[in-house]
Amino acid sequence: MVTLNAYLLVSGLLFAIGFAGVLLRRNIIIIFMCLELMLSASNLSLVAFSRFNTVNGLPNYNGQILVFFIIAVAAAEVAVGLAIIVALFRARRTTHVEDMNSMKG
Amino acid sequence: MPPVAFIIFSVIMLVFGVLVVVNRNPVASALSLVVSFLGLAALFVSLDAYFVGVVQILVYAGAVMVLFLFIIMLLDLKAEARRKINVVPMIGGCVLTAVLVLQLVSVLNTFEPGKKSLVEAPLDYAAAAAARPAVPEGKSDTIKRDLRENKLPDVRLLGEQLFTKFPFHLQIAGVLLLVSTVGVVILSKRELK
Amino acid sequence: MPSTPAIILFLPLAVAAFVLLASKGFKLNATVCALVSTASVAITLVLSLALIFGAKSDSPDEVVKLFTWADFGSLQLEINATLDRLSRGMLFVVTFIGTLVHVFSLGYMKDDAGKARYYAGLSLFMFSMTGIVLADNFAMMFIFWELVGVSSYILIGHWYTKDSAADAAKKAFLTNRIGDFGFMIGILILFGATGSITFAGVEQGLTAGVLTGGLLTAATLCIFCGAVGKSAQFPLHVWLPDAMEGPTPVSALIHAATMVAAGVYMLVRVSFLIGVSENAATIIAYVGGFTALIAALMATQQDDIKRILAYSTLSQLGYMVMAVGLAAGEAAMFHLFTHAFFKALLFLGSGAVIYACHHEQDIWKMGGLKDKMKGTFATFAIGTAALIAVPFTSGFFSKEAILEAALHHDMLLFLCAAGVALLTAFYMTRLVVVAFFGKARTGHSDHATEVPMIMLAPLMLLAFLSIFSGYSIIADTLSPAAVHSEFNLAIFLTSLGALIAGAGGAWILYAGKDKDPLNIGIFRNKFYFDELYSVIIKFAQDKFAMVVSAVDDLFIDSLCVNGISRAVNGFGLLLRRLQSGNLQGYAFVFGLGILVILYIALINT
Amino acid sequence: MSNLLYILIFLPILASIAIALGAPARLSAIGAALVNLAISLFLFASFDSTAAGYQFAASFPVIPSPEISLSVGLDGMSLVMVLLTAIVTLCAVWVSPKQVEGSLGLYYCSSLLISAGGLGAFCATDLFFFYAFHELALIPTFLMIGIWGTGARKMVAWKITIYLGLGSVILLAGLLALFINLGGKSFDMATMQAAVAAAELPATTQAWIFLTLLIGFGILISLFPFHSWAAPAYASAPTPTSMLHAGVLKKFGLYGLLRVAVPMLPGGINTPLPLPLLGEITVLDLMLWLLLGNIIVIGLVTIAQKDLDLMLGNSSVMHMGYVFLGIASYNSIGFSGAVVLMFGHGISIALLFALAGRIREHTGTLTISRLGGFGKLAPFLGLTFAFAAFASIGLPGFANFAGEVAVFLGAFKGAGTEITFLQGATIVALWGVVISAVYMLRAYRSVFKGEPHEGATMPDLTFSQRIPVLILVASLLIVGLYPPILLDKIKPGIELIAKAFAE
Repeated sequence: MVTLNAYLLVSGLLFAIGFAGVLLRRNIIIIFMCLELMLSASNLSLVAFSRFNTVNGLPNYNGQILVFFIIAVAAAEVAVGLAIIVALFRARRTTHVEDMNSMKG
Repeated sequence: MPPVAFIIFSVIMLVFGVLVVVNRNPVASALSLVVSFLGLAALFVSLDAYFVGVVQILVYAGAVMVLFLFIIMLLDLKAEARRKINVVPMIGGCVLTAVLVLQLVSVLNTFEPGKKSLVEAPLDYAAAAAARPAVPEGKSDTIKRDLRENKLPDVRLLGEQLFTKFPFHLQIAGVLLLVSTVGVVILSKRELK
Repeated sequence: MPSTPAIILFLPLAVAAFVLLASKGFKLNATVCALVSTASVAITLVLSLALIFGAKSDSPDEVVKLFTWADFGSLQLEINATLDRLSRGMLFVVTFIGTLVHVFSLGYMKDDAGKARYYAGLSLFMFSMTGIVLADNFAMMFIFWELVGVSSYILIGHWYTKDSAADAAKKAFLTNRIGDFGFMIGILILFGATGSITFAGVEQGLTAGVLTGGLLTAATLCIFCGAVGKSAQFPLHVWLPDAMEGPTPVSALIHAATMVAAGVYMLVRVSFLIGVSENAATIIAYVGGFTALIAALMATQQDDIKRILAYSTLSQLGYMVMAVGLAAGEAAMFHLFTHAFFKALLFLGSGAVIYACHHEQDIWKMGGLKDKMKGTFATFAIGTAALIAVPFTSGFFSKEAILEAALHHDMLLFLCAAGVALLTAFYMTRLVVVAFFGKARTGHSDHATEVPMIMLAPLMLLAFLSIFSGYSIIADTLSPAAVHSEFNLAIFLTSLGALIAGAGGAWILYAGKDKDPLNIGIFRNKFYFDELYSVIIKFAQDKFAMVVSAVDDLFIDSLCVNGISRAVNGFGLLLRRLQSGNLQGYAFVFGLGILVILYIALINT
Repeated sequence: MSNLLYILIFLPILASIAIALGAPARLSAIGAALVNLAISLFLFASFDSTAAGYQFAASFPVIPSPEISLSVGLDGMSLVMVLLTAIVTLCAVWVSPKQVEGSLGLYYCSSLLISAGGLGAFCATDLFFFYAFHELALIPTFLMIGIWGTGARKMVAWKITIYLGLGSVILLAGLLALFINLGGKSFDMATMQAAVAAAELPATTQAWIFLTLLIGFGILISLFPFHSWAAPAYASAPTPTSMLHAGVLKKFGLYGLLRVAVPMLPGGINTPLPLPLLGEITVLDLMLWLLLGNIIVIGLVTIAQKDLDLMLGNSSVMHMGYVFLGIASYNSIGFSGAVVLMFGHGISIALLFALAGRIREHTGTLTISRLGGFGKLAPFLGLTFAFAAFASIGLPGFANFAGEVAVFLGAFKGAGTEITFLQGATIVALWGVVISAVYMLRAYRSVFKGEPHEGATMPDLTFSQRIPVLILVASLLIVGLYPPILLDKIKPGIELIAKAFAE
């Protein structure tokens, strides 16, 4: 049968894929998508823990509530983040992160 | 859920996750992400988290990804022109990811509680129904009723928790969404004054 | 009802404040201010006379407490009035000359734009000088000592738009400050050793022998430093001739009769100190003698009438200081008393001459004044006679006393004093002969007329006293100290010989001449002291200050302070490199950090 | 009655808030300063000069443990400082221009906040607020120099801010070390003082803390060699800021030494410390060396200055040396002298800066060689500048003289026939009296005496401009002519401090 570790492993791999995307891709929109992947990976872990730690024969819903909040925050983040990207694109005509280096000291 | 289904959905999820990263075309990446999220939602369902699974599809695969596609279309992003690949950051990123995976594996190897399977953590509706407190005369407990009927009132249970234990947090999340809405409106205005 | 000394002391201060406020704030007529000021000083003169005649011959010395100026718990600084023969007599001299000078100034400064300021300065000076005279402790003495310096600064620089006057005022003040520096050190050492600041307390401590040896000598010499500054003794004598840039009545009051004599007065006041410190006394005597000699030499070659008198003052002050050093304080005070009258007379007389010659001061541009200004000439001649010690004038008696003291103590100083007497006769005769005899050399002296009565009257009064103040009938009551020396033939002959030789020599050399037959550069240029000092000041102070300033700038500010700031800045620049602006660089570091933490937290345990 | 001190401190703050909300800037500022002066005079008049200890005390608890409370109170020394602050504030606000580039409100608010900081620091009897109020005053100083300064104002503003900030940090370290070593329970000064005897700190510990405090306070006072911020800052700052900082705020460090370091670290002053480069040296000896640096070195530096404002700035650094000498004498005469000197110097330097500011306003320069004959053009200006200059070089009749004489006498009190380093240093320091006369009279001679330069103009002060000048002159004269007016109030408090280490 499927063990908790299996879920955690899958979640971890998904996280790693997202992480690799953040590090390797130069397109800021794709980086953003990869961030969503990482968030989702953590959601999977949370749900898995919630299911495996039963309370009185039911999943521990605290974990799922955290997932709920993460999704809400992620939605807000996506909205704001994309708005920022649009504003940036208007100013710079690019979505390439290497072109966005005005923070260089 | 049998292991086969778990494996299938996991593989779908991971493969399309990889596609997100490697696709040169942002639209293809976005669509891959949708598929990856579908696989993820299936895994949620396999964990008896029906509500979260549905939300994942509705909010993520639906709303958020539409937003992404919208923006990609709006900005009219073509496939990236090939740029010179910087070798050092590339290798660095790959190594870091690999190390992360290695760490993960080694941690999971020694994680004893994680070795129990779903069978060893069965859902017990009767016990759950029994554990619920008594309700006053004249009121009925729909959750208890559902449990007695051997159904998992997933949404109700979540909602009960949310509104009894975390009402304040819920409101904060609401405010956050409001603020972000306002923020987005301001950011999207052409002329910032 | 405030006591008499309190009125004498504070009335001039009140008047000074009143004159300043009334003229500046309420535009009061300057002549009214002048009259108020003159009236106040006349009142103080009357009160001083009342003090003298009110005191019985055997009445004890007393200290009238006025108020506590500062109370530190363990130490009180008090403003008191000490009343003894010394202070009463000195008070008379100060207020008497002061009154005459005030009156004389009514004429002399009639049309001056800054008349109110002038009289405020005079009143302030009267206040300060009275304070010195009345002081019963070192702190009070020092306070008024400084105030005298201030009022002198104000009055010398009265015509402040004139560069020479402004410079002279500054020079006088700074030179005096150097003297005060020593004075203060002396006061502090005495205070530290005896724990007391009053004259009586310090004397008691010294009698008990708490302070001896080198430190006592040092303290005495430090106190003497104050007198060196104020009484313009060598090496701080350079300010006095320059101070003649002030109005002539001021020169008469401050730079001839009173303020410069304050040094001598102070030395006599603290004579208990000189009495116990023999080495210091010798040094003081020699400084006085040396000053008297060089000043007399310099006087022989000056052309400016006031400068001649200034050097003469220096020389006479040297006499007095010498007397103090020879433990003949009474002789010194006696000479101070007579000198005050005849020197004030000479200065006011020169003022009258200058006034009549439309502010011409060069004696070679005068001449023939004796017929045009008969009254002035007569009084001036009397003053000269007293100064060169013509027998039976006041100067003769007092100088005799000093010569006697010198003869008894130190032959070298006696010879020096005799030489000075000769030189005095020489340069004064030269002055009189050139300025008053012969014929007028310029239009100024040709058109000179006698000065008005308000200026002449003080001269006459002073002339009277120049002759008779040496006689015991006046000296015994009014003078701070009177000495009736036994007739000593040797001294009489010496002084007569010096007189005849000096006066005769000058008459022969100068009668009928239109320009100076002698030209001795070293005397004319005052032994190059001014030049020497300006070189010292330039190098020891200005250049040194510039060097110190540059070091301060370069070392402390540029190297230490800005150096540290540059080091910090450089470090910041270095750190700036890390801020690459590369988003993924940051993400990489971030991830690395997480891995490290995971390793430490989970695997390493 | 006891709330008066709170009113005193918070009135300027309230006035700045009112100005920020749109009240007329100049009117409100002068009004607040006038009320504050009235309150200070009332406090001064009703102060009981026979009682030791804090009067008009009030307390407002803020944090229970460690005990921090906004407690205020006055003893004679702080009373004098408060009076000084009130007088200088009124005059500084009064001489401020009616129009400035940029926000007039901010200009006046800054002056008021500096004043509030000063008042708070002098009134506070709680170590925490004592420190915090002084910090409050640094920010508006920075703003004033940075916005309205002249010359290299940005550079100077940063310099003073970083320098004073550094000093404050060192000071904070010292104060915290003191606090922890005295039990670490309460920031109340009286409680800490009471804990001194019980704590029985080792002398070396005390000496180290004293040294830290000396450096911390010393930077704020421009103690040699930490002085190089002062002259450029005063030269560059707008007139009211120079007046307030040089006149009032700088005294905070000296006040702090007398209030905190001297009584709470009785054994710290005479214990040798092994310092790098200097070898074994006591804090007292170190202080004497440094104050001689202030007096002689900076005195010579002052002589070399060619601009009036830099000269005044340096002279104010120099005169701090005398206050240090008063503290170093370690007896009640010296301490009283130090306090009176602080008052006198604060007033006289404020007056000098006010008058110099007036000249700069009109001529646009303060280079001495380009000015001349102003005594003839503007007699009132010349006369009052002379008063200020005379006061500054310590002539009798002005408050500074009383202070200086007491400082010198204090150094020799009980010296006996031995000339120790203290007495030797005093004798050397006396030469500074000559030095200060040299530069002051030279400058006065060049600027005010002689004939005016061709075509030069300098309007005299108007009636309204004369009022603050006359207030300052009058304060100098009253205290100078009759010092007991201050000394009587100071005495009990000072004797308490003197007693703290005598035991």
